[in-house]
Amino acid sequence: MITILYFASLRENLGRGAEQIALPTGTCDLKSLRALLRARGAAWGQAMADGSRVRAAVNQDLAGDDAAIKDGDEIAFFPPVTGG
Amino acid sequence: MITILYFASLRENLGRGAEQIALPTGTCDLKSLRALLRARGAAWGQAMADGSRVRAAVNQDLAGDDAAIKDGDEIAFFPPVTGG
Amino acid sequence: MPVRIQTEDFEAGREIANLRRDNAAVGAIASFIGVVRDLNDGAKVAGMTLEHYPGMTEKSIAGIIEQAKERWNIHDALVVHRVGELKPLDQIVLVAVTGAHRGEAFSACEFIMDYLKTHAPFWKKEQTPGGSRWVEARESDDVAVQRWQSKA
Amino acid sequence: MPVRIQTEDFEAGREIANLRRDNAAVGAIASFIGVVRDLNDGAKVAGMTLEHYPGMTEKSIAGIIEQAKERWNIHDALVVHRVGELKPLDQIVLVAVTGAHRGEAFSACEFIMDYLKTHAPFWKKEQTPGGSRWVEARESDDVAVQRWQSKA
Repeated sequence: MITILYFASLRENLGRGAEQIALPTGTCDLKSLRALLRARGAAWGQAMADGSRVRAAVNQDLAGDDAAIKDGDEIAFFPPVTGG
Repeated sequence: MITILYFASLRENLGRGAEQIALPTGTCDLKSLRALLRARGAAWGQAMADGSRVRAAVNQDLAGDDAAIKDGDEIAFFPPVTGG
Repeated sequence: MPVRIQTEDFEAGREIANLRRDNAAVGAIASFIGVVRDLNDGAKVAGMTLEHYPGMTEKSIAGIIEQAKERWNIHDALVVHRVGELKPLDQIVLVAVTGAHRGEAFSACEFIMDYLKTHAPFWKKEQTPGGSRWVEARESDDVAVQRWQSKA
Repeated sequence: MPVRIQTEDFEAGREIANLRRDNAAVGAIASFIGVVRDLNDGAKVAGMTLEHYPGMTEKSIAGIIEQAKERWNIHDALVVHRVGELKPLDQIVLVAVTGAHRGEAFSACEFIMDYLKTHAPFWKKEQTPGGSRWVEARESDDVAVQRWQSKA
């Protein structure tokens, strides 16, 4: 199982702040996780599109498409940050 | 009459913080005032030497050698500033 | 602890005094306070909600402070950032940096603020007369942070 | 009054709060505090005396603030500078600048400090184990101020 968190506008658009899913293959990378979520259709398709501005973090570090994901990881998706 | 003020190490070296003098010619410039004071000799010679790092202000504005001086003006001499 | 995320307000004077307390090697303290304005992108702002990613936010800012310490000769740095409901005039963030000399304290303080704006996971949602809206990231913030990447 | 020369200490938090009070157009406050260190140019410093040129000091700093306001889009600026007897850990100077955005507030604050260091008539005399000495002006301060002259 991995934990996925969603923040800010993404949380609102997707209607959830967190979920746990089982990785179909045990391990994968961020790109394939995005594809998995995109396949849910509707709001997911747009949010997880390859060209979207959505950022991702793996275990609380910013991560790119090729970041590896394994069982037990905490993945987060969120829009560009606007604090300060 | 003009008022001349001396600050910091200059005040200590010259043994005075202020004086009033009459301009011999009514008006002059900073360069000739320096020459007048330099002629007093001893500490004055060094403090008012042409190459000295002593700064000057005329009526509370930093001023160069060619600044005009007239009766009633407030002239100040002081070392490079070290506040803040 | 150099990073605090909290809903409560802060007192900049007290935070700065604590940061430098009893360290007579500190000659310079540069600091920055960010405040909620009542106008943003042309709309009146009645208030805002600040959301963050607990855990990652603290880790991210601690990492930014570490980078600043590697880059400049500074003594210490503090970041206090508020989350939750805020209204115009409320303080949002404090960044304070102590050091021996002012140039390095200023640079480190601005660096931390520029990276916080672009890398620390916070999101603002503004309440305006036209309804609530998520604040868009600014290109000017990306430009500000890129300055530091082109310098040695 | 944006310039105060005083023997008394100041509270940075209160000064900053007063400077921005009730102005909801202020989004950024950059500030700087200079502090007496116990070591300078290799000698232990037990205390110092700060002398100034009453009248010219205020006029000079007010002129520096005006230059900063012409150069950057800032709302307001405050300089509080102490004179008289000071000891290590004592605050010397506060510069605070308010504006809509942080970049301009940071630049104006550092500009004011750099010009104050090189143009405002203050002189420091330090008490060290070897006796009293007038502090020498630093070349690094001249370099710092020249940066601003080469920028557009």
